[in-house]
Amino acid sequence: MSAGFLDIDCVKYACTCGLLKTLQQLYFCRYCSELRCTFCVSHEVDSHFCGKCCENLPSAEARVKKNRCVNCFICPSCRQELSTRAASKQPANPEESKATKRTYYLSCLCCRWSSRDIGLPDQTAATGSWPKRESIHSNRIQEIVSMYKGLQEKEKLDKEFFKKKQKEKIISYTDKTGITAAALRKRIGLPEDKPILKPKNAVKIVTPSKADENIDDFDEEVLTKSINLLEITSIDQRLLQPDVQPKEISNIFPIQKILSIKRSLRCRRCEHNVSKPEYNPNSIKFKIQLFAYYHIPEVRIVTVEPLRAGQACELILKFTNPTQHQTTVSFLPFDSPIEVKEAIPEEGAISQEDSLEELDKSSLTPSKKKSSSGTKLMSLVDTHITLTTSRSSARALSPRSIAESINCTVDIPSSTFILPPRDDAAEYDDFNEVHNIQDDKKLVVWRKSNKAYIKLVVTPNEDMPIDTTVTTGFTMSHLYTNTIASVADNKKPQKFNHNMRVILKLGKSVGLN
Amino acid sequence: MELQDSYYDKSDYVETASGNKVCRRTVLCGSQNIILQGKVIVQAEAIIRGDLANVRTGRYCIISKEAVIRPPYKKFSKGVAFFPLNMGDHVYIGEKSVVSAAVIGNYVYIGKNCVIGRRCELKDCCVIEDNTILSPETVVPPFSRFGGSPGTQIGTLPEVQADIMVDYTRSYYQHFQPNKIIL
Amino acid sequence: MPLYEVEKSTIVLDIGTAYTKFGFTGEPVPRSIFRTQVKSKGQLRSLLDYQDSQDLYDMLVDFFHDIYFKYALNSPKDKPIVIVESLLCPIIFRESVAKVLFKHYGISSLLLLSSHLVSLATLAVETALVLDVGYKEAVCIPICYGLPMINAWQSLDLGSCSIHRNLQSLLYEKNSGAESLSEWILEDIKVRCCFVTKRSRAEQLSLSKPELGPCPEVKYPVEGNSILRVTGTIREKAYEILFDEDNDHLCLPTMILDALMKVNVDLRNQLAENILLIGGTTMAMGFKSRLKEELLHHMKEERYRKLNIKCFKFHASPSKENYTAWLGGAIYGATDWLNTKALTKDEYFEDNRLPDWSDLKYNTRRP
Amino acid sequence: MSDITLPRNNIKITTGALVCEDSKLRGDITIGKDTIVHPMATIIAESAPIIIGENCLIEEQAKIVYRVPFDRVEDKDNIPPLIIGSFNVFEVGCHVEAAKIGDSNVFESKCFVGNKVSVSNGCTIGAGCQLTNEQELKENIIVYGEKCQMREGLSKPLPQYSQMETLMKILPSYHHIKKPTQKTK
Repeated sequence: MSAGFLDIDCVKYACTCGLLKTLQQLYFCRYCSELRCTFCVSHEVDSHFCGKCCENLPSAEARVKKNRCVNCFICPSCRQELSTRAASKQPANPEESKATKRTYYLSCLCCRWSSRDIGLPDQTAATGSWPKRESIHSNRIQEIVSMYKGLQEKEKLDKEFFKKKQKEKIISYTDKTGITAAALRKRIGLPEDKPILKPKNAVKIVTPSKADENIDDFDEEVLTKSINLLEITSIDQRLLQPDVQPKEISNIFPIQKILSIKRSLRCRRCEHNVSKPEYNPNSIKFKIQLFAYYHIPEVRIVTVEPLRAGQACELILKFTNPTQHQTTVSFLPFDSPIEVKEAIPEEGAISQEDSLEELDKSSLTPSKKKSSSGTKLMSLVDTHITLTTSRSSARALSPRSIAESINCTVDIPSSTFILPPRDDAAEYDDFNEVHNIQDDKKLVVWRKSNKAYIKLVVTPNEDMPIDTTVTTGFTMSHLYTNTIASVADNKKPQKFNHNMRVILKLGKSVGLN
Repeated sequence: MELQDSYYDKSDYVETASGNKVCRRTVLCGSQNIILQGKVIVQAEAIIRGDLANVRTGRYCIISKEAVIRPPYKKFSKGVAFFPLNMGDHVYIGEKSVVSAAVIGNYVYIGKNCVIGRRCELKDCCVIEDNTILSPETVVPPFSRFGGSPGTQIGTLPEVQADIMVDYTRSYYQHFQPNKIIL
Repeated sequence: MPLYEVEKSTIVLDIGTAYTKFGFTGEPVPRSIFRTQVKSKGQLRSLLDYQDSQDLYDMLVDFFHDIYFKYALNSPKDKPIVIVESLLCPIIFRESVAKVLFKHYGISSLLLLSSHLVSLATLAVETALVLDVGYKEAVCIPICYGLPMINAWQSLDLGSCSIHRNLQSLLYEKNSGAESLSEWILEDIKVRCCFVTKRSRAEQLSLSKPELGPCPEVKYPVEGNSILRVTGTIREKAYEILFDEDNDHLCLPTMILDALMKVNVDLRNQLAENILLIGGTTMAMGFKSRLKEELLHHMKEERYRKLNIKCFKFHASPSKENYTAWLGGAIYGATDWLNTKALTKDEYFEDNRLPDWSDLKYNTRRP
Repeated sequence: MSDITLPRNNIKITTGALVCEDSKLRGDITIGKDTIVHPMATIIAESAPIIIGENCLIEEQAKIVYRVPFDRVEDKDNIPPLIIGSFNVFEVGCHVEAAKIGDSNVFESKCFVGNKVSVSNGCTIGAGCQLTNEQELKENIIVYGEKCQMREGLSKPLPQYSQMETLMKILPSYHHIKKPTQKTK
């Protein structure tokens, strides 16, 4: 379906990184004045919560709990969440207690598996008391880990000592191959080298594993006994418990639910957040919400005449201004250059007036150049922020070309139109308000509050076969009012034109009449 | 794509003062227990089981054809009780879906042909894709998209999902117009 | 585990062709084992099914996104990661992994470990012959005193994939419509019904008129609308593809023997008595005993006469075979290697590529 | 719809059963004691009578259809009645055409059970599961999920006594109820 209820997939915007996204999926970094998408921002874990009980866990606690919820379990049979069910048990001796004792068991409401299926006794508390299983090998592995740790420490000490003794370079295999020096000596038949530096605490060497000649992993019974598929686990059920990987359904065990996260998104260039959610798992509000949907005019296809190869047809688009500021929209050809604002613009290069002037290209210096020193000055459009780290240059992703071919041309109108600011009250106003906007009647068909219906003429390519998806596009330029600087420095809000490519999928082409 | 107008037969629908549009061919059991907050559309052959317990919708809810809204029951040691079913604002329920949830938040989209099991909790801003079967008592966290049988999380939603749903349900309501053809 | 150690634990990944093993350093068991696939372009795709490097890059971005935000629940930035890889990992794959991790996710360092080598850590031994039977291929490498004997390595396209193909054609003989079975169902039939039979039975079954009765048949229901007959013969023969010699007279057991032929005479017996089997396919019932049977059988052949090995011994690692390599990575990753041997971000960005063991540039000491 | 003309309606409702007037019953149907039929439920006895046992719960939009069994196409006249046992639950929107239905089965929402399936006792057919091929469900089988995975349950699903008790109280105050036609045997 993929949000098919709105069919918003037919209008896509090209993100600064070159990927095509719907407006709803895009972010708008107000500091860089650029579109961003989930691909080209960096994601960070904001908070941990359990998707079932919707409780928050502090990150440190989540880590200790191995990212699993203490109270919620999933079904080892079908992975659905298990419900805790209460059972009342009559006390064996009625005099012991008056009230019936409540016990709890886990039950799956999808496949009807329950903790009683594997003979797990009911618990007296509703949560938190289910037994945990430890890997049977954990002690042995812990020993091995500490042995290797110790050996490496010792080796390090030895090496340091060696370095002091020998000034000349010797080729050491140990660096490249990872074998210990001791092993190498043994391999080439040298006597064990005596440690020159007495290690302070001797490493406890674990007994190496012994290989066995007798193996018995074949069960004769399988040749004669017919198997019941319902008693054998599937591979998915086995892998849910990597330590045991039970073969029989009677050995599966409830599994603690993995936590979910809320994440915040950060612009890679200026390191400002573009999205930061509220802490409460149930909240749908955001502390920071620089979503393109709130900043960039939305384009929607209203109607399109039947598309025939080589014939001009009429396309009606609806433009909506989501901001509190009036904007002017104009059209440019699809492949007109778009400033990738990774350059150092000169003061005043950004037009303060409502003009369509583009940035003086000569003032742009490509910054993608990699300096040999590894450190590079990065200047942003918003010249208040400058970063002098090699890291951010490394983290900035190089944009790719747009992976969509255009097979339909748009007659780019020369006139522009105005979109008034959004007015929430207008939603409840049923009257057609009077507006005194002078419109190019050829361009603007109809308008209401912050919306305008625009008529464009498109021509699918001559040689297009019938039933081809017709794709067209243009560059939309709109006047953007940035209020960020004004808040910080009490300046007037910055106004400049922001350009972006919009790609429209108009539908399938049809035959001649 | 901008929504196109969809037309209904004027004689077939009842429009209330608060803007609810309810088809005459729906089955509203125990209608005194059903509260539609306003601008709600209930389409043909939908069943709302107000007889079992109260059903309350928010504003701008759309209940499509043949959908069943059925308050869930819960077992207690002393019998069974049916629980009220509350639905938030801007909720869409697709055709032929059976909804027996305990809570449906705001801005929830339920596709066609879904089964929302007993006492599921659909939090604000979630999408249940077409043909999803949610097992009873499933919790659907905000901004998650569920699908499959049994339903599991298959994706996340954009942060502006609330606005998308507001826009969708509003324009659905605005485009849901009586038939203009006069015989 | 003390809190400060939990704090420091690092992600360990073993990206297999079929399954990815994910967990943290110093832990005895992977946290999760899941299919190596991502949702890309509207469908679930195996990570190894990439079209070109751009496609692979995009899939890897999604794949690691899941790893970090669905399983590890950790921000990747400025953190190290340990990846266990096969020596035969395609260069495009490892380069793309490094590019995604360093460029897209901004990790601080990457420790790449060879799966065969690190598996030995789980045993605390330094010499063993490691046979990895995974999904696509089987790779056998002898390791002596911690050094992989690269010159002796053997590899064949034998693994789950070939078993599935074999099973499919066997099923097709008995059931119409079996050619459209999904990989998932084939795997499920293999896991739940099939086993590695004994050598004597296998010989009988391959005759036109076997003298022994097959094991009981299983009726396998497929998605509620049809039922597959998995006959006893199919159950026993599915795995035979691993032990049948191909046109070059090669099969799983001969790989081990050929590898032994290529190592120093003094080491042969020691290696034969230290065999470690890793990879999910080796977990099949009867696999190990059959392999031993086959090894002894092939020893009688003329070509292996000079090996002069009397017995083969097998190790049991403190793990399940399908995550032994991962466990080795988790052990190594818990040590100081993570700081000393890992490739750091700065080193990576120096020339934007990974050091490769086969590249001379990285095998000579820099002045 | 098939070309077979439906037999005349002959609905027998045993005392104690609760059948809402809004339900759609066609053909020769006997409804046992304490069985509840919700409004908008559909039961069609197309080829032969349907006899529903005691304490069954048939919810709205549930559809029970008895067509000519697939192995009986030639012999149309001597088709045995479909006997549905007791304590069966037919949830909202299920579609059951099974040839045999025992006791204590649960047909969950929107499941489909074809006419080649025979259901024994204590089975649960999960929501949305489509069972079409010829098979016999053994006792206490649970079918669930997209791929119709099967499991063997520990015990039969519990009878819904308490829910039915509540429904017996609620439903008559909101719906017209069909009058019983038969006394309890």
